[in-house]
Amino acid sequence: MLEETVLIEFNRQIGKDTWLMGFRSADLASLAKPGQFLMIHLDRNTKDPLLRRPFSIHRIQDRNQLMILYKIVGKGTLLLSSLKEDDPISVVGPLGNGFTISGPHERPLLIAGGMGIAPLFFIAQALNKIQKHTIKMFLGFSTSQEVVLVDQLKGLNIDLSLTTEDGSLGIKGLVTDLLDEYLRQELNKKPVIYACGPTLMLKKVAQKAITSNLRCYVSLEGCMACGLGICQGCAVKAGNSKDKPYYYVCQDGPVFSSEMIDWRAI
Amino acid sequence: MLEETVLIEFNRQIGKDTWLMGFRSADLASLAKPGQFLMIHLDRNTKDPLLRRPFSIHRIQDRNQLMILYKIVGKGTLLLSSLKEDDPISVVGPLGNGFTISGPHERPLLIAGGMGIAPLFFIAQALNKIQKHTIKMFLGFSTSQEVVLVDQLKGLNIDLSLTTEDGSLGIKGLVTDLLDEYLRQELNKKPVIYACGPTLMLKKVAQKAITSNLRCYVSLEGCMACGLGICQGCAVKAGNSKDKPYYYVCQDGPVFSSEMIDWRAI
Amino acid sequence: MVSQPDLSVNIGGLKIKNPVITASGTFGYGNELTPFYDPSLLGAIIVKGLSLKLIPGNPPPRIVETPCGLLNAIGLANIGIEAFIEEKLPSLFKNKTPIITNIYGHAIKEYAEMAKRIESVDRIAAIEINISCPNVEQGGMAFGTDPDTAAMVTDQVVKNTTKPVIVKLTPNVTDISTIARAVESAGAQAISVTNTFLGMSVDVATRQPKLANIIGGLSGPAIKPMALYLVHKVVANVEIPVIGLGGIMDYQDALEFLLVGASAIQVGTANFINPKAAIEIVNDLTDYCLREKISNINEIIGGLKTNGENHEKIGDKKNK
Amino acid sequence: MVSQPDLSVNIGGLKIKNPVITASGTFGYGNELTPFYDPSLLGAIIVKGLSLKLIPGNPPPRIVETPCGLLNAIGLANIGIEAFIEEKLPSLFKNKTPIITNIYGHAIKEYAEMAKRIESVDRIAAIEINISCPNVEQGGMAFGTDPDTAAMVTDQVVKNTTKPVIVKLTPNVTDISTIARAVESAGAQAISVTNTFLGMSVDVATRQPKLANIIGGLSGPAIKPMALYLVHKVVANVEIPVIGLGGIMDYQDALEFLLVGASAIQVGTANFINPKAAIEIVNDLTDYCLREKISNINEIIGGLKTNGENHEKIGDKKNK
Ligand SMILES: Cc1cc2nc3c(=O)[nH]c(=O)nc-3n(C[C@H](O)[C@H](O)[C@H](O)COP(=O)(O)OP(=O)(O)OC[C@H]3O[C@@H](n4cnc5c(N)ncnc54)[C@H](O)[C@@H]3O)c2cc1C
Ligand SMILES: Cc1cc2nc3c(=O)[nH]c(=O)nc-3n(C[C@H](O)[C@H](O)[C@H](O)COP(=O)(O)OP(=O)(O)OC[C@H]3O[C@@H](n4cnc5c(N)ncnc54)[C@H](O)[C@@H]3O)c2cc1C
Ligand SMILES: Cc1cc2nc3c(=O)[nH]c(=O)nc-3n(C[C@H](O)[C@H](O)[C@H](O)COP(=O)(O)O)c2cc1C
Ligand SMILES: Cc1cc2nc3c(=O)[nH]c(=O)nc-3n(C[C@H](O)[C@H](O)[C@H](O)COP(=O)(O)O)c2cc1C
Ligand code: FES
Ligand code: FES
Repeated sequence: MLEETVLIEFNRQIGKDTWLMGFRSADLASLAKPGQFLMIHLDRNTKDPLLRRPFSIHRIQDRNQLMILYKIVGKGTLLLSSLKEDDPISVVGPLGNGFTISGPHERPLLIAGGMGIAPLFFIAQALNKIQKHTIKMFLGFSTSQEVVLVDQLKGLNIDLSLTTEDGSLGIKGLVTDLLDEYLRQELNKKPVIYACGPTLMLKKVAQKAITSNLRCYVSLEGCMACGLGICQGCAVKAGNSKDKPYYYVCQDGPVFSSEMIDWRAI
Repeated sequence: MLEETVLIEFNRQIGKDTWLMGFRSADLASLAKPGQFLMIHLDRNTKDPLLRRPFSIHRIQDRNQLMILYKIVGKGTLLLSSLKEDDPISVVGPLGNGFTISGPHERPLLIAGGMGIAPLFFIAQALNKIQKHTIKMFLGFSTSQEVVLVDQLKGLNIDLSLTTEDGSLGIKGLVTDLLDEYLRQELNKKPVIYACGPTLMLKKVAQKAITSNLRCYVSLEGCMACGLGICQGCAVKAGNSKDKPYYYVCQDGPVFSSEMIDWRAI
Repeated sequence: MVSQPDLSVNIGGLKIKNPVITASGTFGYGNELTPFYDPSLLGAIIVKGLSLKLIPGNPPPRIVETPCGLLNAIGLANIGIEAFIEEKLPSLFKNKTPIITNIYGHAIKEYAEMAKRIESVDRIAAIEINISCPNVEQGGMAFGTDPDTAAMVTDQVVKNTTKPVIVKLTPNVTDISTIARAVESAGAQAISVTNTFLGMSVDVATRQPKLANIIGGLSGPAIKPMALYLVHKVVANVEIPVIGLGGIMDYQDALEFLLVGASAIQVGTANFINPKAAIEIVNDLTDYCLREKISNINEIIGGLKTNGENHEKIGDKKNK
Repeated sequence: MVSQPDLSVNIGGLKIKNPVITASGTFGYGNELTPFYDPSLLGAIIVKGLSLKLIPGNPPPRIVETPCGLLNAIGLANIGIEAFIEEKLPSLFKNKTPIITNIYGHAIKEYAEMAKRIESVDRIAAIEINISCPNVEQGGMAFGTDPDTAAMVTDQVVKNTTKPVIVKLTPNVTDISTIARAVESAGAQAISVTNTFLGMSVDVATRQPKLANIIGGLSGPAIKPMALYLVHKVVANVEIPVIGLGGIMDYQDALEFLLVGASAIQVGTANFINPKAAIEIVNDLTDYCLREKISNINEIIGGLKTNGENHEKIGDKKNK
């Protein structure tokens, strides 16, 4: 865990409101595990936006280049998108626990909704190196203009099924529809699920995994002030623990095994 | 008086912490008089800095290009300097009264300290067109690195004396030293003084003008929230008026005849 | 064709065509911003706070910017009520858009006297009482910090006018509900929440306060969460309409105040930053209603969705 | 060679090597930020507010950003005083840098009981009392809003410990001087000003409050001018040292508080934005003193230059 001011190497739009940013830091890259995240401060001469913003580590390249994939949803991300090559940003990380990577004989099933693809790309990279079975992935967006990274994912030797809500590309529907279908037919394959995306999507996936008795890791989001375990802002209701009523997404997560969370509270 | 979002045409450093910015607006240019100012909002996706910042109209060119000359002194001006060609800024203006231009037979004496040159350049342009006598100017900076615009001023056919406080260029000392010297020798020429610069410099100039019985116009600064006469923030103590205890720099000024101000209150 | 939404609201008997009002002290004497738009398009205009006689105001510096805020110590500078009525009022727009005068005094009888004077002026539609100023008869604490004093000021104004009386509360109190209920009982037809928060700022280089007056009032986006909380609290504690203000910069901010129950809103500091702020809020609220298929703005007022349970923490009297 | 400036200050008997302290609730249990720097380089550490028993805290969302501010409703979540002493304290840095516990209760006897427990723990150097929380025995108004209640809490803690007692005031009161004088009389050795300001925020899209708890406490740069004013006011009204906090992001902000008379400062929200904020303030204050040829930081404390006259408006008791 460290704080470093890095210079932006590139920052470009790759889809509707979707941007890819890269910067170099050998230290951060050597520490980073799939599923971990960074807290980024725009370090401009302004206190508005005030807080750092959390972003998953999307990809690591050449052992020292880190990338984040982000969507413009508010003022912080809008400001981020206005930054140019060589602009400095302060990065704190890597933060959080990261994914527990399954053994070489398991059958990983990756489920990503929208920007949920950001951390899943990194885990796909990692799984790709060790996995015997093909990695299956369900990737959903709301519309074709938002679809990104399909070619790169195929390059990772992934068996990819794409959905869009409006049917403008791939299968019409939600990624969770694909999951239902898949489990109806191939539940016996006992896939290990890795999921990231909107909270309600994760809830569906997790509840499905619990009832189907499958191992399932979800990467949650939460409102974060610090990312460091000091503000207790990022609470999420614990599903199983008696003396730990809340988990903190930044410290105990962002990756949780599905049964750890009290999904009714979400 | 209007509000317009203009695109920056250029924004470049021309001296130590000193920048020149240009943008086009036929409407603003057609209304602008020397001595008037603009309230500029950086219109980014931030509320910090919150308020507009006032800048004198420095120059008008081609009937539709306006320039401001500014110094980086805090976060607003720092942010301003980070803007690039084609970035939008919102401009309100032209504001304030502007200088009363002397008749063709008067002898104008322009006195500028530091960024005080910003509005005086515009008045020099205007005087140059109508004046019979040479325009005299005393221009002071603290050090040679800050000196800007000397060539352009000479191009306007101005008899220019330059001072720096550290003597690194021109005469060592303050512009007010030059004024003392000049008035000792040429008081009989009855120059009409136009001055802009740090408040204490203006105080010296104004008091000198008053005791020497010379017409003198000073362009004052003041802390401004609106620039429009609605906040009453930019008060300056009136020197002569009974029922008007304060003038408002944005409305009654920024240019004042020296006897209008209560200089003891400054 | 879609019909225009009805934005009109009723502020204690004063019906205004839309809920956007200018805040006192941030809109001059009413026509300074006419180069930018026609102020009669707004719901109402509240002009600069007026006192019985001209007040010169504080020495400069009177304002300083703070993070997302503006600290001011204008010192209630104004030309006096008589000069306003004689010199400014006649030149203001002539249509029916209400003009509201904001008044303050240093003693209760000054408030009463001003109310009497205003009563005879047809063009003034309502009176907003500023009770955030020091009560010189009682040690200088602001009128608005004590429920009894606040009620007495209100009572004296109400007794001397037939026009709607709006009391503008100060946020610098332990329990704003008590003050709100006191002025309601004293006859106020509406309440404005909030005036500025006390603050100061120091210039580290000179080691001097940045304001000549040392202390000032904080306004702008920085105070919005606090203002919103106070509005929510007052709404839950009185029956009369509440006008919300504090840091409103755009229509989304305005909607936050309407949702917590403000019947109208005032635009203050925003006028300085964007001279068209108030009229843009009117237009954007209209567009919002069209987009969201809201035919009457009253559908939004108080429309905050809470799970009831927590709502109780704020107020006990009213249940929406 | 220039000698290092003396940054040490005395907080009601607690001598600390520099005036930079971490604010409760913004520094975890004390060692979370060790990856970034050695916390024992700070003047003192105030840990997360502790209660007698574990408190789960509020449901999420617990935080929301506002203009230049942070609104939180953590709900005082903590592991309880016993777990802190048993599990967290032993692993904290071992040198002499004071560790201060911030405590709160829902009834006066809970405060007393915690003071007793802490008295037996050598490693804890002082107690900061949070009186901004609701007094369930008295209708839920915060202990800190009434001078008598504030004094009673203080008295009970002081009676049960020999360690210095710091009382942390709430800003949500009409007259903070009264509360400050009350806790001073009750035996407090120092006063911290200020805790957070009440606020709320609404999500216009969902029409719901952004915090599950509806109401939260505002911190960060937005509150700095108000916090500074309150510190200035309290300093003028008590003899005991005042610790200033509220929106301090860098050493210049810290200097503003020292100049108005704070004997030390706390760094809160800034820790979230820049994990090195507190240590950078220590280093930058050192550099500042060297640059300005200040050999002892006490030369700055209370060094605000005013023209006297206006100064009186704030306090009457003390003259610097
Ligand atoms: C561990 C973690 C990893 C993340 N990784 C990525 C990533 O790789 N790529 C990416 O695009 N985004 C990611 N996010 C979400 C990202 O942090 C938010 O989109 C961003 O902070 C929004 O900032 P803003 O200023 O643009 O929006 P704001 O103006 O702050 O908010 C705009 C809208 O977004 C919502 N929002 C803000 N923050 C969050 C949040 N943390 N979670 C959910 N909704 C939020 C707000 O409620 C509001 O509706 C991650 C979040 C977390 C907690
Ligand atoms: C009518 C008028 C015309 C002006 N014309 C020009 C111009 O042509 N070129 C130029 O460079 N500057 C000009 N100024 C000054 C300019 O407005 C300020 O330098 C600018 O607002 C500072 O903004 P900032 O955010 O960078 O500094 P801040 O962070 O706001 O302040 C930095 C420092 O500058 C001081 N300061 C801020 N505003 C003012 C002010 N209005 N007057 C004096 N000191 C101030 C502050 O006290 C502080 O010490 C003019 C000011 C006025 C009132
Ligand atoms: C420069 C200035 C002058 C003000 N003058 C008055 C006044 O005369 N009377 C009054 O009741 N409020 C006055 N106020 C307070 C505003 O009307 C408003 O209550 C406050 O600024 C909060 O709203 P805002 O954040 O939208 O500005 C003034 C505020 C400012 C910034
Ligand atoms: C997330 C968070 C948690 C806090 N928890 C406590 C607490 O447990 N006890 C306490 O006395 N103050 C608590 N505070 C208040 C801070 O200690 C401090 O008084 C306040 O944030 C103002 O300072 P700042 O603006 O520097 O943050 C908390 C503040 C925040 C933001
Ligand atoms: S974000 Fe602060 S504890 Fe998790
Ligand atoms: S700056 Fe607002 S009145 Fe002059």
